[in-house]
Amino acid sequence: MIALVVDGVILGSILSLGAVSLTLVYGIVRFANFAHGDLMAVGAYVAFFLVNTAFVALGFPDATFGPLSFGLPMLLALPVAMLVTAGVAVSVDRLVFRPMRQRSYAPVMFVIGSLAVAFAIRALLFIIWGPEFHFFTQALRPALQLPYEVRVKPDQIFILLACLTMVAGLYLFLQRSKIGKALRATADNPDLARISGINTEHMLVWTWAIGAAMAATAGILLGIDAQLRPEMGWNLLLPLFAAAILGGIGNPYGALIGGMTIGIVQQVSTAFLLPTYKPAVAFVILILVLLIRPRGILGSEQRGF
Amino acid sequence: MTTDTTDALLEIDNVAKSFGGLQAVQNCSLQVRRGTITGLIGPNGAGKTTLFNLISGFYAPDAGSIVFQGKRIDGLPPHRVFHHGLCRTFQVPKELKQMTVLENLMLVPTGQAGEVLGAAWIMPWRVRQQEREAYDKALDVLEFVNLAHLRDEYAENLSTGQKKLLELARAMMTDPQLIMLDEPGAGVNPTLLTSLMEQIERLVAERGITVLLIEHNMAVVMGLCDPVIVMSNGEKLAEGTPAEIQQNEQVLAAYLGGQNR
Amino acid sequence: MTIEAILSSGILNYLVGFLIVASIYALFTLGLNVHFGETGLINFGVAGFFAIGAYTAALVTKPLPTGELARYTQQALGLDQPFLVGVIAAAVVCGIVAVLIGIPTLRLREDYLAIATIGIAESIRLVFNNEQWLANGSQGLVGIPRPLYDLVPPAYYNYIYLGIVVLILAFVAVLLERMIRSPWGRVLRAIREDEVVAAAYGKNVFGFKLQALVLGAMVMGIGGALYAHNAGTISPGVFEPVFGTFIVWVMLILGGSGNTKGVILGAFVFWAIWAGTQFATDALVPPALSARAPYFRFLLIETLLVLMLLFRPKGILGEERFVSTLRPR
Amino acid sequence: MSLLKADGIVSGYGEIEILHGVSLAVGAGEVVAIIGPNGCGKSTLMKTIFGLLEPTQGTITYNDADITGMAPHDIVCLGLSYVPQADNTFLSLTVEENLAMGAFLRTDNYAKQAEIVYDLFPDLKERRDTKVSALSGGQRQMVAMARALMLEPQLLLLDEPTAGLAPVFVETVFGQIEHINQQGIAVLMVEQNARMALEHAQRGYVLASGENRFTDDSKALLANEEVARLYLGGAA
Repeated sequence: MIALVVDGVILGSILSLGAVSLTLVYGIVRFANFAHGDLMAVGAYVAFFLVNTAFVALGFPDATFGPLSFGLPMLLALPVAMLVTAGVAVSVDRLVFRPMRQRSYAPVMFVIGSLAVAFAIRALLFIIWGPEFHFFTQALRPALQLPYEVRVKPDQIFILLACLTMVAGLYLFLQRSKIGKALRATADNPDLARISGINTEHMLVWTWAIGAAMAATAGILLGIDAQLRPEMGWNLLLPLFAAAILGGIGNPYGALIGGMTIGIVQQVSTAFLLPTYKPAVAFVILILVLLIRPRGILGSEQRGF
Repeated sequence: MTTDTTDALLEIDNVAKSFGGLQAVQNCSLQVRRGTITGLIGPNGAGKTTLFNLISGFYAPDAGSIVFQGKRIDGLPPHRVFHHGLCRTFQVPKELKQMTVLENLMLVPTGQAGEVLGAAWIMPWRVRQQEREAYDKALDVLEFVNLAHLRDEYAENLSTGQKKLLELARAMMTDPQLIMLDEPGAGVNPTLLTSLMEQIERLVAERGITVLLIEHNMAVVMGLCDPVIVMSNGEKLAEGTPAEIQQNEQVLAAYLGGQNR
Repeated sequence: MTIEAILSSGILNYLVGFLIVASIYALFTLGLNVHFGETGLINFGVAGFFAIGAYTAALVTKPLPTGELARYTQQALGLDQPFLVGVIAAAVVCGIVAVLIGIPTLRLREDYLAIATIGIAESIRLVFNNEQWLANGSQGLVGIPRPLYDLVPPAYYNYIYLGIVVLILAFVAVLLERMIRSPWGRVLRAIREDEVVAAAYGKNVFGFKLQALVLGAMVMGIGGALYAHNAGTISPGVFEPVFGTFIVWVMLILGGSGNTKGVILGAFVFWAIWAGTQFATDALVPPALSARAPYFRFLLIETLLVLMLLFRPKGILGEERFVSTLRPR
Repeated sequence: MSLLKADGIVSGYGEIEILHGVSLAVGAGEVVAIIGPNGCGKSTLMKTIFGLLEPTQGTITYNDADITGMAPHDIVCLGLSYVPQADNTFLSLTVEENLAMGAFLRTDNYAKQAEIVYDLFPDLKERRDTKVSALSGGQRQMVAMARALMLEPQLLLLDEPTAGLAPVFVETVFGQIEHINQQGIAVLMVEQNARMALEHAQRGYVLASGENRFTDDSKALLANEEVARLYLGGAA
């Protein structure tokens, strides 16, 4: 059981990273972006292409770091993948969502648009890399034996640390940097932001870029922990939304806790259920949250009818 | 300035509502007597629209009670409040954009058999008959507010002033005990304004409907309303006939600022 | 040529098969139109109701496997009931699921229903995939009986089934059209436009949303049942979101969300485009990539939807100006 | 010489024309009040000056430059700041962060200006790390004004700075406006609290039904009986 909780923390940290970025985007663009999971997949596949194809062709040494399953190529691929994914997200905003904003579409149209984008990204991944699973590496690394029969792979410790670093980095960015504060201000009161001289279109670009870069990292870390599949983003959608809603949608710090909770519950559930039921477990948590604490989660007094 | 509580249609007792630390309405007590056109005036931010939202069920009060025709209605959802016989309009027009003007009105009547799922199949005669009644009534109302020529136009294509009239026209489609009008005159041209005032008077005289209205146009308030209730800082400041209100030092102070303490 | 030769010719057979599937998709589109087109509810889980309808119909009309078959096929029940009982059961079960999903989500903002419907669709697929005892797991069910199968020789059977499907489609379309274009549908449309106004004028917004969700889901269930009897075999893989949900959305937007004739037209037009792209990809995609050819088609329709949303959000036909047809003219 | 000059402004929302040709001028370092009954077009005038509404007729000049129809974002750069009537603070941000947002366009270190602003609002200095949502209405109004001062404007536009405030805060706010003016900043305010506003202003404009009704020295306006009557009964 403790071992499952430990696994859950690892999964939870990846979900947290995904959910934090999902909710960050939500807070500014103000619609649920159903393509967020697929941005994670884009990041993972771009890194896969660099590490397993481009760098190999360039003759990079394939050394790994100590007990980790990857080495320098991965560390180089990470920022490139983040940039590429950010570029994808910003381009999508420019091609799809910005025209919708200019025509002041209702929020539902953005949501439908984001679903189309999600499937389009997935189709591209299928076309380029095919439907089969991919692994960053085939090499097996021995797990570390910890007390209470807990076994942890060195990769997983790296994943946990990387997620915590990213989330902490985002926290510092939002709290300390000028752009970060402006992002929070725009999420809080877009009209006043405009009056203060903040160009809100620029803020949207920043939001998509940062959200996508974080999603890309989460996707790569998931790829390191498990494997790459074109539908990995779609499968993550439910846990991501469940985590974001559990934490209070639009609230990045809540999403962190939400992600951890969903991750741990999903892993612990495998003691009783088939592991393939994990998305369904996230769905059940989501429904329970909506039933029990929808108002607390909405965080506003708006009444439903 | 005494109020006879026995014929009070709407009684608001010590109602309070705050939004994240801002006290929008506090210790607000007032009554609307049956058969009156009661005017609600006060400076911006006095809490008039918040009070409307509290009465019509869009907000639940933090404290206090709202009694309508002897029944408590505070905390009820808006559609239940409406069925108690209380109808409201919106300050910023909320037209149903992709529906025609006519259908914006035909939506309103209560007790439409056709609103039951499948009624169009089970009892088409009754639905058709009610549709005819609603249609005739809607045409009458549109005739009155000068929108009849636009009856088949999508509501989103109306001008802002016309949307404001549509807002009033929708309220006129019902037979409530109390109509609450949120700035019915804002943005309506002067000629129409005069006939609008006449129609409100007729609603009271002929159909026995009580009216509570928020208005900034003092000519409308002073010419139409009796009594006039003045709100300031979320509570009732004064109540009286237009003449009394116009001479009330406190009211003058609240509007002009200064010595209102 | 004899009549027999004409009826059994390849092209005509292809056309009949095409019309059957397009008509079934038209039913999904009609259901989604009640949800989104009329009421503004975002249902991203059409595939879920599709699956529930198909499996319910299969389990209600199939007998329990016996003898040798029972060793390879497991199913929780097999009621061996007539076709129409299966169709009705499919609708009822979908309606019940819609109630269960509507209660927690319909009072909240629109995105929550979207997420929850994706959740139900994915969870349903997982359950049918993993629970061997329920409906034979990932292998799915085969031998779903076909109605009036003994009436004509098997080669002509598709004509009979097309007749059945078109009849049901016409029945549902007429039924829905009259309901939508009555005061009931007017309330739905008012909720779609502004639920605050609907509530202020005494409409129980939650109640109407729930009715719309249930009615649309039942229509989807009927579509699922007809699919199962047409295919004769179903497995969880059929109910993937692209085929189960996404295509239906494209049809809805293409034909004209909010217009009954439009969404049926959308289903047929889209299905024709879809068939056309098959020939196109067969011709254009190099054989080495042929395994990935379907994804070129997916990419194409996804682009089509985005273009529709941006440049023609009202679709081919657009909405009828008047909701109510029962009013005097 | 006037800092801001609006000439014959016709403006409104959509097809509703609210202002039918209003003119006003504000000199450097002046405090000017716009008063008038509710619905006379005071706020519309403010929004038109700040570029949130585009006038159909008339011109607005600032420091002799034509700013008619300019975007708010560009107007801010010219030394003109605006405090809207409602929703004028970032509630989920701290006081300090609100000030930082006011200084968003500054490329230099804004700490010095922040100190100057905090000196004007000592109450806020104590609460600089508090979230605005935890502040009272009066304190929020101070945050809103402080935010607008961060770009060192020459002219501050205040839209109903005392609306919805408890009476005890009203005087404080007017006191603050006086302090701000002492720094050499001109203030143009719209107020329904007419008496207090005129007591704190040098000049006043009285609008009625979207037109200039009276323009005078504030003492003269305060003494004018017709102005008082305008509020109750004579606005049609």
